[in-house]
Amino acid sequence: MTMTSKPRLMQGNEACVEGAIAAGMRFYAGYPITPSTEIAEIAAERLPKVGGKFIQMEDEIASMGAVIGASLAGLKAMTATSGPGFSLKQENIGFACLTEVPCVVVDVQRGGPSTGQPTLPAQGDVMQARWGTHGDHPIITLSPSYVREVFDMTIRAFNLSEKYRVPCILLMDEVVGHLRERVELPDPASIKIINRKRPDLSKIEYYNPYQDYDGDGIPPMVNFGEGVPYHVTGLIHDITGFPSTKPEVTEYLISRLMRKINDNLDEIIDYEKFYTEDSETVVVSFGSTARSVIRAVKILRREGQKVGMLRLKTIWPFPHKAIQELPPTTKNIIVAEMNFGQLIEVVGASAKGRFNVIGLNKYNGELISPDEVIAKVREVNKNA
Amino acid sequence: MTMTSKPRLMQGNEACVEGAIAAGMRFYAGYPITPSTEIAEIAAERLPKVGGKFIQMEDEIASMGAVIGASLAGLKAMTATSGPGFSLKQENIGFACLTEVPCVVVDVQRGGPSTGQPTLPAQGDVMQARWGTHGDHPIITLSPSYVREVFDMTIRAFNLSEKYRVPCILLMDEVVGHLRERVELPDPASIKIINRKRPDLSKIEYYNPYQDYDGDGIPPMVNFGEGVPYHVTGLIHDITGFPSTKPEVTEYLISRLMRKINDNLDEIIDYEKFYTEDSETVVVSFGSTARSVIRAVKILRREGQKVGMLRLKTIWPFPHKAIQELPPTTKNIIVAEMNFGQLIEVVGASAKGRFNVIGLNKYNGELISPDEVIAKVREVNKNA
Amino acid sequence: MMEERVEIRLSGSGGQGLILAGIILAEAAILDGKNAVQSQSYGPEARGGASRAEVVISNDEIDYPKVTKPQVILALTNEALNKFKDNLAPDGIIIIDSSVKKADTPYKIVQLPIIETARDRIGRSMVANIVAVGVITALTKVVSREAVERAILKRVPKGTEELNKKALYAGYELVNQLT
Amino acid sequence: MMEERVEIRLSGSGGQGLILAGIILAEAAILDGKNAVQSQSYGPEARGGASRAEVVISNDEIDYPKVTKPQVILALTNEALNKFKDNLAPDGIIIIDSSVKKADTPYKIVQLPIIETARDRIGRSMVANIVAVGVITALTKVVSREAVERAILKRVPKGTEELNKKALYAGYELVNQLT
Amino acid sequence: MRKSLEKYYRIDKLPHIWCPGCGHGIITGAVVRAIDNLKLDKDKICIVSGIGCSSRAPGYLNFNTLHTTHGRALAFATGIKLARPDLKVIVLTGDGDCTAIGGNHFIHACRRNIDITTVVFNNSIYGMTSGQYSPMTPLGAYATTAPYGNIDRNFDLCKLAQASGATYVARGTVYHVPQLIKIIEKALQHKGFSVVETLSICPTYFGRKNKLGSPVKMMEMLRDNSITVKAAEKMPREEMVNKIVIGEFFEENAPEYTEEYMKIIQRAQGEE
Amino acid sequence: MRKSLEKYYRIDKLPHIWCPGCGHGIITGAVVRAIDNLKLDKDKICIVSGIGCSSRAPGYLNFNTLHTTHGRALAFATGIKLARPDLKVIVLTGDGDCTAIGGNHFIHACRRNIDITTVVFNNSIYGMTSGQYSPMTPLGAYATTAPYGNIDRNFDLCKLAQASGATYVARGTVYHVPQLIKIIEKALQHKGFSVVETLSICPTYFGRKNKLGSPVKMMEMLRDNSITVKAAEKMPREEMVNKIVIGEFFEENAPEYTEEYMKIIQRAQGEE
Amino acid sequence: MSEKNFEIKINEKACKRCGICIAFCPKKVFSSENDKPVVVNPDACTKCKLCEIRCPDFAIVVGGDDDDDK
Amino acid sequence: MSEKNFEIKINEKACKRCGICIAFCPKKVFSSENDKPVVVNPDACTKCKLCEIRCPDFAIVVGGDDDDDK
Ligand SMILES: Cc1ncc(C[n+]2csc(CCOP(=O)(O)OP(=O)(O)O)c2C)c(N)n1
Ligand SMILES: Cc1ncc(C[n+]2csc(CCOP(=O)(O)OP(=O)(O)O)c2C)c(N)n1
Ligand code: SF4
Ligand code: SF4
Ligand code: SF4
Ligand code: SF4
Ligand code: SF4
Ligand code: SF4
Ligand SMILES: [Mg+2]
Ligand SMILES: [Mg+2]
Repeated sequence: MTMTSKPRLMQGNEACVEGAIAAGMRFYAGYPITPSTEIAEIAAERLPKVGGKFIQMEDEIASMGAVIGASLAGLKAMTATSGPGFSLKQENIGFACLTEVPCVVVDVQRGGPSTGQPTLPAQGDVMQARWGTHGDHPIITLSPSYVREVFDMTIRAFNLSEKYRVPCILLMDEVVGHLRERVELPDPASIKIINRKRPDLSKIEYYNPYQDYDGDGIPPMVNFGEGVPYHVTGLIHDITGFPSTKPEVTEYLISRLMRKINDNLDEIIDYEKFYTEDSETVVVSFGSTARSVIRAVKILRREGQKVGMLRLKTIWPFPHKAIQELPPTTKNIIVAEMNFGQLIEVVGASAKGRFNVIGLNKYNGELISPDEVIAKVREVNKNA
Repeated sequence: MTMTSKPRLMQGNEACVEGAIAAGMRFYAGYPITPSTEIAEIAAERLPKVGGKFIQMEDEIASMGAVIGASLAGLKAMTATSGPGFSLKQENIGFACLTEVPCVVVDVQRGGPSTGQPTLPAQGDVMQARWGTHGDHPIITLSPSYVREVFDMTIRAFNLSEKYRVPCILLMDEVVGHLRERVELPDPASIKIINRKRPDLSKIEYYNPYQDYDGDGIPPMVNFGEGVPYHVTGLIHDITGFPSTKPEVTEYLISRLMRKINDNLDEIIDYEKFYTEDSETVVVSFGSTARSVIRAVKILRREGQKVGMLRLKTIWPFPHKAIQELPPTTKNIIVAEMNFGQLIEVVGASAKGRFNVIGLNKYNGELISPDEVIAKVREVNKNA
Repeated sequence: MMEERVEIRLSGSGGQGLILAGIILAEAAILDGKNAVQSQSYGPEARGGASRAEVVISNDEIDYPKVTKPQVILALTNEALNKFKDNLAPDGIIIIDSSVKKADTPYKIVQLPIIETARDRIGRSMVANIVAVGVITALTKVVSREAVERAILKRVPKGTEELNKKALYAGYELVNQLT
Repeated sequence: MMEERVEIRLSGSGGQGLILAGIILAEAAILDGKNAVQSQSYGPEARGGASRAEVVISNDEIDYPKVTKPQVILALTNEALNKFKDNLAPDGIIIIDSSVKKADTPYKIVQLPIIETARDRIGRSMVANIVAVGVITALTKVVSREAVERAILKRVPKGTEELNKKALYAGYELVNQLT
Repeated sequence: MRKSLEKYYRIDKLPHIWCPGCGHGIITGAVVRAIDNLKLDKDKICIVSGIGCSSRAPGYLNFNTLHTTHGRALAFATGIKLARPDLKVIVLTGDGDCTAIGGNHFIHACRRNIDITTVVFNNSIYGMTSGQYSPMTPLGAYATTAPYGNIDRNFDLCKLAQASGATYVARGTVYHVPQLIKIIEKALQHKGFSVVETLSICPTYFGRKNKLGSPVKMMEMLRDNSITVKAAEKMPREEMVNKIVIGEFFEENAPEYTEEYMKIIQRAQGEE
Repeated sequence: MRKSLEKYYRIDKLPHIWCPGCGHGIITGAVVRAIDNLKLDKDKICIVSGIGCSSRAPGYLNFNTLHTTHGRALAFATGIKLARPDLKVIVLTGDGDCTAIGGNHFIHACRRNIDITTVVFNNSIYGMTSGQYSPMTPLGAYATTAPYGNIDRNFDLCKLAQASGATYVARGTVYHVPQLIKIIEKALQHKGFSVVETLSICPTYFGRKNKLGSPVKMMEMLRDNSITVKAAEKMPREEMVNKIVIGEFFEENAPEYTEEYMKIIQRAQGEE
Repeated sequence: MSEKNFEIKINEKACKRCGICIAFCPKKVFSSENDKPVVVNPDACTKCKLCEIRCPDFAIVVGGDDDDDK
Repeated sequence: MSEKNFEIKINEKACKRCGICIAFCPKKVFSSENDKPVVVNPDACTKCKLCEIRCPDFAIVVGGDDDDDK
């Protein structure tokens, strides 16, 4: 993307709304909750200016429902929340997964569990983003580290959601959400926008809303009110959209939902490697924590320590390959997260015993500092 | 436990209520949902007979809230639900985790995601049981395979919940919940009941509801209405029960919550090994699926195949040690689950590359059959 | 024909009381000192269409609780017969109601007027399930006669004990008339 | 005193407009062509007690966005001074309001009547934050005078531009009088 | 099925799943006839439901249909309507779906006066899950979770709707179908949030548990216990016990939500 | 603080977190005085709240206090009350907590007529999250999420409570404190579900966003716009616009939930 | 509408034998045969169509398929 | 109650200077000093205690600590 806007100071939550509008969001339903509230407030002000709709619903469950309804009716739709609200949205997120309704759900993480620490940062919802709703389901989760990245990633969240017809979670944290940072926004014309795939109705005799016409696992989508009546249900359904309890229908549907994601890992997964070519120790991180890691790695490299960083931009589907493709020099992986140890289990499964996997965890309401990363790396390298 | 009752035919859901009442449950709040509904129906009939209370709330969120309220007021309390309702309960489950209010939550799993397959079995909520609510939190999850085990495990769920002041999830599946099976119930006098630890108020000058008086991480509990006023909040709190944003308070609280579980793995974790002494392949399983595995192992052993089974009765905290302590003969682990592959990731993390971890997954609404287990074991052994 | 493990599938449509029949057979087996499990399959949510109850009886532990190759199938509707007729244990038998159209199957079929007997002889079509229990018991001896009688008395609504006993006997008689 | 990375902490109590002051400093730095981030800390939910804004300015990428060893601290309350006085960069300075009681610290303290100036000279205690911005800018030159003026005009409510400009200048003057 | 109505149904999905004598089919038929009578544009109709026997209705109807999660139909419907105000949005829901788990969405949709027509299939029970009491089950009635008789008082749904802000509120029954069709027509024509509570019958669970007899018996009860709003006004309180008051309760012209939102858009765009 | 009242407070937690002039402190004080006037057994009182500025009140009060999740106070309270009917259960909640996310629990608690007293701190805004509109925000008012003026109509909470089944319903304000204390006393003495809506003031958000001036100005508005139920009855409709009707709206004797449940227990045990 | 066009059609496959049409036809046009409704008295029919709109299974059409239903 | 026992106490630490007591005392007993309420006219006080019950910060006690509040 080419930079054209003047540099300006922008808050992470604001960048999220701007990115969403740039991506084509024209519907927002939400319920305020710290530290995501600014997203609702800015959406309320900005959306009607571009002809879009904002509604504050009675709770998070309703917000998620309204977002799905609006998306089915043809508008790109988003909601934003934080931990307690994210828990409440889970049932309807599962509905969107199964019915393949594109939508973006922002979770600006705060300290948990329960009401927890509303104004303090944490990264404690990272496993919930994957497993929060019941049953097997596909999901995409992205996690930005910079305000500018919030803008870009919100667009990407919409693009992936529209393309794969799957809810996309933008997993921010309080630090990134509330941070104001210098950003230069790209020329709107340069932004790549993906819209949901539409069927060529002239070529289709009868539109089956869940038929994999193109063999890519993604059924083309007609919006409600476009003259093609069809049925959408949260029950397991066949290609016609109607419920079925046949084992083969269930198996096919669940497999297809998973395949949409699993067949496209290369496109969906994004990460940043930093000094990993020859690193003995690699720090895996995401969100605001990654910024501390970068600083620490810069400092340690100046000291000559062989340390690198793997910053996960896509968290789910998990970038197993990125872990497995770390160079043979790498012996240790430190997983730095603002939680009691969540992603570390998944990294552990990836590592398959090849790496020594160590956690750097902080769960006291404060961002992990570069010093803490440095200390941990030194400790690990000493022990090695 | 000594057997004394005459053998009788009992449904899994019924055994759950009977176990709960034997454990001392005197409060049930719920909202009906297939395939857990019988638990509510039987509780409605049984509880008033023993002087207990049943209430059908307006939804699952309210049910979970009422259960926590009743437990704080001194009654052992339970709720039961299935996938969609389990998703809705998550926010308040997190509240119970943080405020350390004992309670039992039954999830009789059905096909998911979303409304899914209401009448068909699945084991798709196993990761949700661990990660369904936001933020770091402790949780115990048990999973029964037999109707008699439902009875015993419900008692154990209450005992563990009361002892550790943590919500305990009884993760059933439709097969076990709806199965009627021959059971002989133990003499009530022989059943070991654990009640929440109480402070010796005569020895305490001022009761701090969250003070670790005994150094075991478990604060003794006074019930509401016993003349000792105190405060309970879902915010991070210090030992007095009042909110605090101090980093050291947050860190201490979260660590203590986790320590309650992590320091007592040996007591909490329960599993059954079957023919694992010399097994080359071990099938890891739980719930109704384990019954197919047992049958398959019996048949395969007759053929001389070196196969064993590890049946997880405690799912969370995960029995890593049980995996790691499999004998040196073991090369392959097959994780058999009625889902797209959930626990397999956790087994993978345990295995650390030592074992070849293979999934046997079925997600079509049918129980995995012994034949399928047999075929998988043969395939794995052939490849090995 | 009692083997280590006997599998029975009772199939028909909702409202025919097949689940109760399954429960009675399982309970009778327990009264006989055996092991037994009973399961069922439901339509979408809790209603409609086909209904099915399954019973496994054994002297041993019952691991896998579902029926795969039943020794006995009861089919009270055409749909049920056609769905299940091709999947029995080698020596399995299929019991069908007279209202059901016989179909091709490698297994032995026994056809008896179960529903008619209930409706016309006992006067309540509702007790066809108990007539069927009588038929199955008489034909297969999977459970003892006293056990099944006790199981019925335990499970049927108060006031209908005599009616149900009559239905059970009627089932026995149907089989006796066969031989 | 401009280094590669300058960290500024503005501390006091809620309602003193410190967050706006932080935003203005950060925005001014951007207008100067530098990189800047601004963050803040909140009380429980969104209200009450102590308030704190932090700004990091750099010519480089800003990785870690939080302030650890600030070069500049503004403390408008005793509480704020005591909390933060012992943790600065080696050459750091602490700016305190005249209403604040000086405290022991190894760092240089500059005391100025910021709140009083706003209240008595400008006539609106509300603009003490802008007076403070003037003081910081004059004292440390972290941002240019024009940039900070433009940043103020962009961020303050319409109709209050002149008032705020006056406040800014008053801040400069306070520093000028020092030397 | 009458030929002229076939286009409104998904004929291939019939016969429906409902039990013999279930009132839900009657209400579904009445909705279709009301739509037909008004000659509404079929393609612009969107029918939304939650979960329940009643909520199965949209599956049989040949429109844009959405079978959501239990209790949430109105939340989804609100999203659809606000996104596409030109669509006619109809919510078909059960007493459990609408007033138990969905109660909050119901009162808030009433409050906003968003242009949605809600038809509540009230059979006084959770039919789909086999007969638990609902917030509309009468005091003293039996249900699987009320084995000793129900002590939960029931809502007066029409009162609740009106107090929450609905601007058209009426009640019908599956016995009084001609009136029901007229009421639904009026609701569909009303600008704003309209509620039609319809007393349905569930012979399978509510009927059996309460020994009410056949569907015919249950229909007779509806016939014999119903009185019109006008008659009710004159009736002494004591006699009102167990009476079902049917007819129109409330009608008001008030600003409609999506129209008000269009004004917001104009204001926002004008301000720039 | 008056010595005789100190025992009701957690003195060490004061001064409270609320902003200068926030009405929530006035309501909290009124609740304490009502309790004191009635000489209720302190140890048998349990105070439950959700999340919000208002919901912080229990933290300052020296009883069994429970600060639950947002909107769920009444669900938890129902569990406590049914488990221990001898406890006096009081719910302190905000307009957002009670009528937005908590709306369903509110109408169902009303419907069950469970013996809980609910005091709603209605400041017409979400205070804690810094000023978004609530279901009680008047039409046209400004809020951070209503930058162009609010188009959501507000509930009449007292009407809603009554229509849902509450058996004592009254409204007070933080200006009319002597009356408020009396109303709360009556609510506490009432057997069944009682609701006291109290108009509070949020100078920080609602006041600022709507340019209402100082806390004193906002109190004056409450004073000048309030009329009694009796006066309202006689007033022509046009004049009622923007008026706050205060006083008792409804009082009824009806079977209370936990008492009815005790009868269930008797019945169940008798049947054995 | 001409007389000869007129008929009362019951779709046997759709009918679930609930008995509602039989019980509530004001003119007793139907009678019950094993719970199945049978038109026994077509001449009495006033074409009020109550049976049609009350049939839960859309199984009755009164007055011919193409008859205007209004 | 004897005269000498009587006082109007304002807890300065608790007071957040909202001005409510000053504005609404029916007898204008308080005046404002930098927004701080000061008792300037104690003799006019009728002990109606409106100031006490309206103070959002529990900062006022009228009539002496041990005075019966009823
Ligand atoms: C979250 C959730 N909770 C519970 C259920 C189970 N459930 C399905 S339908 C239903 C009640 C339906 O009652 P009602 O709306 O009155 O419809 P009816 O079947 O009586 O027509 C319930 C409790 C569910 N599907 N989802
Ligand atoms: C599930 C959930 N959603 C949202 C929030 C954020 N939140 C906290 S308080 C509140 C509103 C409080 O408003 P009200 O009840 O009126 O209380 P007030 O602060 O105005 O006294 C909100 C939206 C939350 N804590 N939890
Ligand atoms: S269970 Fe009741 S509501 Fe459901 S289809 Fe049958 S009769 Fe109708
Ligand atoms: S924000 Fe409003 S409601 Fe909250 S404490 Fe301040 S004045 Fe009170
Ligand atoms: S009303 Fe309909 S379903 Fe019922 S008996 Fe008559 S035709 Fe059959
Ligand atoms: S149209 Fe009227 S009169 Fe004719 S059969 Fe039907 S109900 Fe009877
Ligand atoms: S009312 Fe209370 S807080 Fe307000 S000024 Fe008076 S004493 Fe101070
Ligand atoms: S008691 Fe009454 S008269 Fe006396 S100071 Fe207070 S408000 Fe004024
Ligand atoms: Mg119903
Ligand atoms: Mg409020």
